[in-house]
Amino acid sequence: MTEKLIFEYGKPGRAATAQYPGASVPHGLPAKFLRAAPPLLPEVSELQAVRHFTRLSQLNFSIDTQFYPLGSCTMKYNPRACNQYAMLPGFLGRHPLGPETHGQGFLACMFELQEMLKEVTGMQGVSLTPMAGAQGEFAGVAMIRAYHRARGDLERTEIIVPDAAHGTNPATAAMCGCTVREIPSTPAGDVDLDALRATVGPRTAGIMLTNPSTLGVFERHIREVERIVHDAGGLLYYDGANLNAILGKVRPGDMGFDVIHMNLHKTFSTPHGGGGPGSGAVGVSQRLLPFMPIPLVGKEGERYRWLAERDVPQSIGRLSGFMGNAGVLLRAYIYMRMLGREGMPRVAEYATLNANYMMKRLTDAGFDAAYPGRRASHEFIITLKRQARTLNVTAMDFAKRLLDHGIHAPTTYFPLLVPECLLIEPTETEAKEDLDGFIDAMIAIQREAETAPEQLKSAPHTMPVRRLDDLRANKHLDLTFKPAA
Amino acid sequence: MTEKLIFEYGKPGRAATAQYPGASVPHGLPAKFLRAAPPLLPEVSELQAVRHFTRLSQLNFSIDTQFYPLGSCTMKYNPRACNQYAMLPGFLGRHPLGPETHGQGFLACMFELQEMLKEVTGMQGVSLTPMAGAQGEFAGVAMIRAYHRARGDLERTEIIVPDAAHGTNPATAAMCGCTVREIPSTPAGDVDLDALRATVGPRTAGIMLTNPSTLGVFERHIREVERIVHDAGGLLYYDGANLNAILGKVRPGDMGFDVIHMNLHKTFSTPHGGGGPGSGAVGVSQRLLPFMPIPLVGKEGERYRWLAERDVPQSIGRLSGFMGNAGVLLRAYIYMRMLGREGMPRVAEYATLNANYMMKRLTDAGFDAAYPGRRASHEFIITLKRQARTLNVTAMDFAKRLLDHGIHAPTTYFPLLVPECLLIEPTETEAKEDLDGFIDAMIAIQREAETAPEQLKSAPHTMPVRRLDDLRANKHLDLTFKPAA
Amino acid sequence: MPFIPHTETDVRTMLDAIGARRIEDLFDEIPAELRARALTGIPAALNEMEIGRLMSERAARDGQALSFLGAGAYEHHIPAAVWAIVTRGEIYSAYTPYQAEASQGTLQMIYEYQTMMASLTGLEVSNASLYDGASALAEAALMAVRAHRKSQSARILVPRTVNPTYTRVARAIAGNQNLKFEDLPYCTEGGHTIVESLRRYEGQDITALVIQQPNFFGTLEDVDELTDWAHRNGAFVIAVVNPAALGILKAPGQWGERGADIACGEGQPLGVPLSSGGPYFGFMTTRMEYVRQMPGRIVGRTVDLEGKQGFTLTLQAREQHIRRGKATSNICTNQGLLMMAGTIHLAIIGPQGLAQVASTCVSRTQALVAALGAIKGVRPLFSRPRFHEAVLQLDRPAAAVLEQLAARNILGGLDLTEHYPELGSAILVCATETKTQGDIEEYARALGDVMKSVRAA
Amino acid sequence: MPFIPHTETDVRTMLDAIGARRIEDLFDEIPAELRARALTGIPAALNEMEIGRLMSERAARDGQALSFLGAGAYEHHIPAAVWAIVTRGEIYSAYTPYQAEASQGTLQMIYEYQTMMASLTGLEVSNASLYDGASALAEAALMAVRAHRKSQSARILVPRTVNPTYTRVARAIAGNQNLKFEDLPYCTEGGHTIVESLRRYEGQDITALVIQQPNFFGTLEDVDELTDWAHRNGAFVIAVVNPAALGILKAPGQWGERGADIACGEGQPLGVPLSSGGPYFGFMTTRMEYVRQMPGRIVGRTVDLEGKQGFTLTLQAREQHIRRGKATSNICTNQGLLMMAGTIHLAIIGPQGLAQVASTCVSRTQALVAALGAIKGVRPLFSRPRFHEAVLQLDRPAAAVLEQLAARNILGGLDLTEHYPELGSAILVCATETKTQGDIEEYARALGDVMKSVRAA
Ligand SMILES: Cc1ncc(COP(=O)(O)O)c(C=O)c1O
Ligand SMILES: Cc1ncc(COP(=O)(O)O)c(C=O)c1O
Repeated sequence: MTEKLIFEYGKPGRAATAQYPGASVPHGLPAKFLRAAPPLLPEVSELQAVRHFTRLSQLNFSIDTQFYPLGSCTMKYNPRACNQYAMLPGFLGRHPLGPETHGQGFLACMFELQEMLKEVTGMQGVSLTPMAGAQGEFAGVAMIRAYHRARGDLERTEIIVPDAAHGTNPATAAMCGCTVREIPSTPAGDVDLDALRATVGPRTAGIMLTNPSTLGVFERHIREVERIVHDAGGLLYYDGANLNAILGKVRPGDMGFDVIHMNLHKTFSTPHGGGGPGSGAVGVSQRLLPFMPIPLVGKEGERYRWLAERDVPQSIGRLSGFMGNAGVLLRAYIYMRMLGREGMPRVAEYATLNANYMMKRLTDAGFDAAYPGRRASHEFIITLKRQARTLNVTAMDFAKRLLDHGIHAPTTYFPLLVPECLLIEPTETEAKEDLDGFIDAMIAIQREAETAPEQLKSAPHTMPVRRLDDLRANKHLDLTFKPAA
Repeated sequence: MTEKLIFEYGKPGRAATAQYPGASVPHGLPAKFLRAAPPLLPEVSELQAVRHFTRLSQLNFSIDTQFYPLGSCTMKYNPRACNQYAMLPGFLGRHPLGPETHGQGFLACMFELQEMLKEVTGMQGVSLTPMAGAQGEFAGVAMIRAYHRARGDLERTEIIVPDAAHGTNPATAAMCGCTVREIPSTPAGDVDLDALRATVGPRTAGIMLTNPSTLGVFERHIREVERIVHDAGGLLYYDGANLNAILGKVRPGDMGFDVIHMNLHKTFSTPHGGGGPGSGAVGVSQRLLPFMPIPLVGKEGERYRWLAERDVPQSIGRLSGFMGNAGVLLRAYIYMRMLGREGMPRVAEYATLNANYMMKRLTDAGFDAAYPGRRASHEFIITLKRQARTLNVTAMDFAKRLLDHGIHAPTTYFPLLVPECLLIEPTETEAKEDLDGFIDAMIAIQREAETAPEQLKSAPHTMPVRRLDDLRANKHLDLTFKPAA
Repeated sequence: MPFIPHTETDVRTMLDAIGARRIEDLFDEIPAELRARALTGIPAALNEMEIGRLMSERAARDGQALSFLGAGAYEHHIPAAVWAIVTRGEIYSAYTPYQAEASQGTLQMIYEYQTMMASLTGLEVSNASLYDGASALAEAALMAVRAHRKSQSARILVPRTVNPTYTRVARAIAGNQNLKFEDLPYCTEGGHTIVESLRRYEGQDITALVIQQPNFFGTLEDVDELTDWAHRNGAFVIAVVNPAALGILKAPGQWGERGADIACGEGQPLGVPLSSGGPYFGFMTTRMEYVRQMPGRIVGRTVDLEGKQGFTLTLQAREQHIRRGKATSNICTNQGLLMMAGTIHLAIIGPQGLAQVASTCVSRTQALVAALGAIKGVRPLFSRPRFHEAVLQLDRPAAAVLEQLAARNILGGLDLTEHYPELGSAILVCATETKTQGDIEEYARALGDVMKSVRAA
Repeated sequence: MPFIPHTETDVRTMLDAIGARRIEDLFDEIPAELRARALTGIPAALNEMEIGRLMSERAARDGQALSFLGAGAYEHHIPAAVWAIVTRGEIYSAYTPYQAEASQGTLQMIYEYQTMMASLTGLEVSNASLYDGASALAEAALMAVRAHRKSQSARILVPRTVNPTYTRVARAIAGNQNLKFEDLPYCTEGGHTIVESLRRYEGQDITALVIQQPNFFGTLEDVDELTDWAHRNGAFVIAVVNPAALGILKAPGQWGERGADIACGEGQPLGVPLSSGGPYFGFMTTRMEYVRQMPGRIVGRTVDLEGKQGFTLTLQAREQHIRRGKATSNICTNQGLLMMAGTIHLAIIGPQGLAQVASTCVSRTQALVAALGAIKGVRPLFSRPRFHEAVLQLDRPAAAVLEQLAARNILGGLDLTEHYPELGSAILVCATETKTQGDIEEYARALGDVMKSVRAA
């Protein structure tokens, strides 16, 4: 089960000519503007292309084919309806600069999506334009900076980030020209309040928090955190990657956050597409309203219209060529309408039920929870530190061996502060049988680790390739195909 | 790589409720009309259903994933455009009994399809209603009978069928209440003219011929056959399953046939869908025009309209609830428009080139062609009689072993008159490399047959299941799942 | 060259291997005088972009009207997942699963389908589809003649409440084997078939009685009484049923004391779009004792040589490729893709969902009849309980009324004048779960207007 | 419960295992006073049928106008196979390929993509996509600042012929790290950037010069001269290119004597529908020597422990999940699905096809300019050769003209007044291969009418 490179199917002169626009027309452009040699693109028939990419697709694990409990990624079922209706010809064909008269249907969806996201987060305004979580974070931190700047508070350039934070948090702070101040977590998984108190000050722009955190637990002292940061003059940023855990149960706005991004590709189930696209819509409290990234969608009477530079003069500006990932937003809109008000809290409830069930069953089976005294949120961490020490098998070995059981591995080695960790997020759309299947697989692998550890260390055994040499990939960079001359 | 039955994923009370039409409404129907117990349908989540059927699909070979040289079946590339445009909401949503005013776009396609099929076959009229080749055959023989009957020639109830004919030919004749008279082929693969002369007579309704025949050769004496049958008062039926071989090269109408069916799912590349649907549109000569199955599409000025009972009073009638497999016809229409007049003969040319190339290379490699002195049409036969005798391996063993090479087996054991045969049809959409891959596989298998025949006899080895026990399937009928009580 | 992968070098190499000079030489066995001229009647090729635009324009031209048409093809919601899956290449572009080991996906789906259809109809075995509902009735009649060894007459009684197109198709197909389809009248009061009308056939050799439930008028037949009459009088019962209705209606296998012998019908309501009439799929189920008389493909569960479960085509000795002139039918290519769409549809909608769809159809139709029946000049016919269709008598010409409705983009129903002239000006209307209260009101409003503007005949 | 598979028994069993009484108990660590009330602002759930109808109505309402809009998003034909494949579950519903062995499909596609983009732009390495063209320019500027170790200024020269939205986005993103984007004027005669305008920067520390080809006006820049100027003056060259245009236009890697250092742009013209502006994908390529400064994911070819070829994410030390605050960018989720659509698009269309698309765009636009330029009051601006866009000056207010065209369902172009007030009333028009001669004539006819009916300002 390997597949040649598409270039290896090619032959000079072979082509899918049904795709050609018509008779070749001379364009008459001067030679100095033209390319000297044709690019290295495949020269294949349409059937060869279809066959190649269809076969390639079969080499992937995916939600549609496997249980995929990748912590922090919320790999839940992507309803097919969201795709079908977002891909109606009327939506696909609409030019982004088309007049509002020719976009009322689309704009209505976007306006209502803004409203729904406000309601579900408890924020006062929403901008849909950020194209992924990290860009949402960027928008958020940029707004925090703009806010302080607008008040003449130019010193506030420090962003506080807990050690459990996702890498995008510190990276974003840096991208916004801020300094990162990292604070530790307590052994129970909460923010270390003393450290926080010691860190805040007149340079504090704000804090970025994920709640529940990436440790899979709810930050119990969130009120206290809020008070400390706000009292110090900083603002609170909410990383919404884990919103699935608390949807309809508790709202970031009610917790006192000033700005949040949502990963619509997680909580609102738009597909991950093997890496993207996503959408990192941001929500803000009253004081950040003037700074929201544009465009926004407004409503005047019965007409929807874009709000842009003129309407939001203090905006941090535009983050994309047009309005963000419109097609992703349509999918999220459809999903939210299908959940409805009653469906939102259900998401959190069953995601949490699944996570707590798995955590309990796994710890009963002898695995170590990283935060054993705590409730799991929608995810939880198993640490294999003990197995690494006693059996010399790593979290990576467990992960690779799970693939042989037809299960995608959980997130490994994140968060960084828990050694040999597996961050497990089942999501609410998986059935108890699938959770049980995972638990059985873990038990079987544990037994194997004790009796035949080489099976783990050389896993996977049933994938299209055996374990890959990452070091070599890094050292001998082979990033493009070079045809034999 | 096996997959449970969908029922085994079910649990009472589990359901994909987003698909429910709404709050349950009491229907108030009297109990005597109602079912006592709910049917045995899966009770699964939408994700479980998607995952199950997606995984099942991966267990199949298909054109989109493998070379599929299944003789007589014309497994060529099914252009994705045909599917995409035939599935536009406007086409999918149209009710078959909708008024003509609300179907001019659809009817225009159907009318033009009739016209194109007339041109490409040289016939005088075309009816699109038969839903597969066999139903086209039925329509054809029924028209032949109606023709004789209309002339008061009531004795003509015999249908002559060469021994090479596809099973649907004699089966159709029987279905039309006719008697089948089988005639032999000559060793060179032509119709035995003497036998034909001896068979025709006042009871002859007609002859059913495939040309090129299922032996993979063109019937060289077609003019003579035509004369003999017509002189005897019979009509000529053309089984169009092999039309791909001669598209734009020679037309059945010009050969003197009175009626033909086309397999649009072969020649015009509509997908086979794991068994169907197809379309067996029929074309007729002048004398059969009054008998065509209805409805037809007519054009008056700029408007298209249905022609039905009133317009075609002598019609053999209706063969389907509405107008046949409309969606298949749309796909064939799109394909034909993309080929255009210049593309039609190209189909025959490259299909024939591929077949002759494979036949030559295989015979060079030591395989026996069933008709070695002849040109291959778009397909050809290899007989493994010798291997069966000397090595005790069968055509079926070769077929099963080809699967392990990632190639779908050719048609086996058809036509019936050639022992241990493989009927190989590469089609025009396969590249030389794929043909070479097949040839290499055959050579490898031959070598294996000589050195390690048990590898063949126990093949396949790499499929989701090993060789299946067909006898047991026949003896211990297990045709439905019965849940454990 | 669209869809042809050959380079000039390929062609050269291949011709050299064959020993031919030109591709043309490969056609040298065809008599020269027969060779075709250029196909001038066929337009020049369009590229994909051009055909895409043409088709989009044509599809858009036909619009999407608000439709209350039924009469054998029904607008139902189809889960998006259904067609996303069946159009996957591995399903869409596979052939009939002759090579079982390389077709387990298709085969297992058929086995699952057979299980669902058998249970839905209350019978034991199902085939893997026939062409459509109408031709399935023809096949069922032929099968009854084969299976019913005691009957010699080949007389099939068909109530006039059976879809009249089905009867026409059955005649066109099975008439060639001298089957005789004889009409049975219906009760003009109830819109159903009454057992009394059968009395005159008692003592005669009748091969089978056809019962459609719900019948063409949408009303419910007394299936128990009719079935028992048939069995008492030595006739088979062929049930023609709407599989969506079987979410709530009694399964044919439970009709009367012994149940129907053969059930068949149109699978379209299960996940298949209307698409101008096809492709749909016919289904057929029966008792195990008649399985060898059943037409069409059948899949069985078996084991491989390691004892592992697998699926394969079975009982092929019934089929044309083995039995040729003696096969149970000439069918070869069937409607596999649609049958698989139906399977996925049923799997997703589930038993409760199907029941909900069916009940919603009933109540929507009740609402429709109430709304339209309140209009002056509109009279609902037939007193019996209905499924999701109803006959309305109009005091103006149906054709003119429907035409004016269509001009307002409402497809008001089917004109029954051709098939049932005795009903006067009458139309058959249908409301499935896709029709909202708002739709029904819109129709009622439009019909109210139109009834005023069309002149009485 | 849509999308939730739990039965009541499941819930009971699971709670028992956990030792909780109710699901609610699992939220007991959340301070009670924070708990949310019912989300009354969110409408009640719609089922799939209802949302399907709503969306169909909304999509239909926006119609399908005849569009001559470009300005960064271009209507091209997309082979049907592209989206049939990328919406397959195995591609569509997979995550970033962290588990390489279970993600070879995605990884190999990225490797193929990297190869195609590197060759198309004439550079050595490509990443696996960025968000879009505009943000890709911001990332390219940040990368130039990191990679260009000799320059300290973080000054980036941006001609006004660069898409003004791109410049705005670059400022909004990279401005936070104190990058300075400085405008360069354009030649009002030719519509391009002239080397003379750069003279005043000679001797200064300039980090990079941005060159867009074709530029925002659709005209072609003297890329060789500009590139050589930049390199002579110690500045990097960032090329912003339309990948479809690269079917015929000189690859950035071949610009001038040494070629551009970084190429980036909007991938949308390669197989991505317009869809109101996204999701699209940004691309970026560069020389091998700068690969460690490149943002975004990169895939490398390696071997498995049996020596078999395989693909994996590589150079991850550049990325946020490893390097955190010191990463090359904060990007994590990218635009993978669109990048794969682009890959399949390029594979199907091939080198000749892409060249044909590009040439057809050029000649269609020539025809469009000729047809519109012949209308009284319409004056094509700029004398330089064009790709597929052109600026037209009107003697009436552009907004009113465009509005009246829209009322006739023609989207006539982009009003340039906001971004280029100095051009007076001017619009940017575009014709790709999707526009036929008939379309152009239809536009010309409509514009002719509209120019008569709109009053001069
Ligand atoms: C906790 C957390 N924050 C932020 C992000 C970044 O979101 P995105 O990948 O959409 O940029 C992720 C995504 O993996 C995450 O898990
Ligand atoms: C020669 C020949 N005739 C007739 C048929 C019957 O066509 P269909 O399967 O469409 O009914 C076939 C199909 O396999 C065939 O190969």
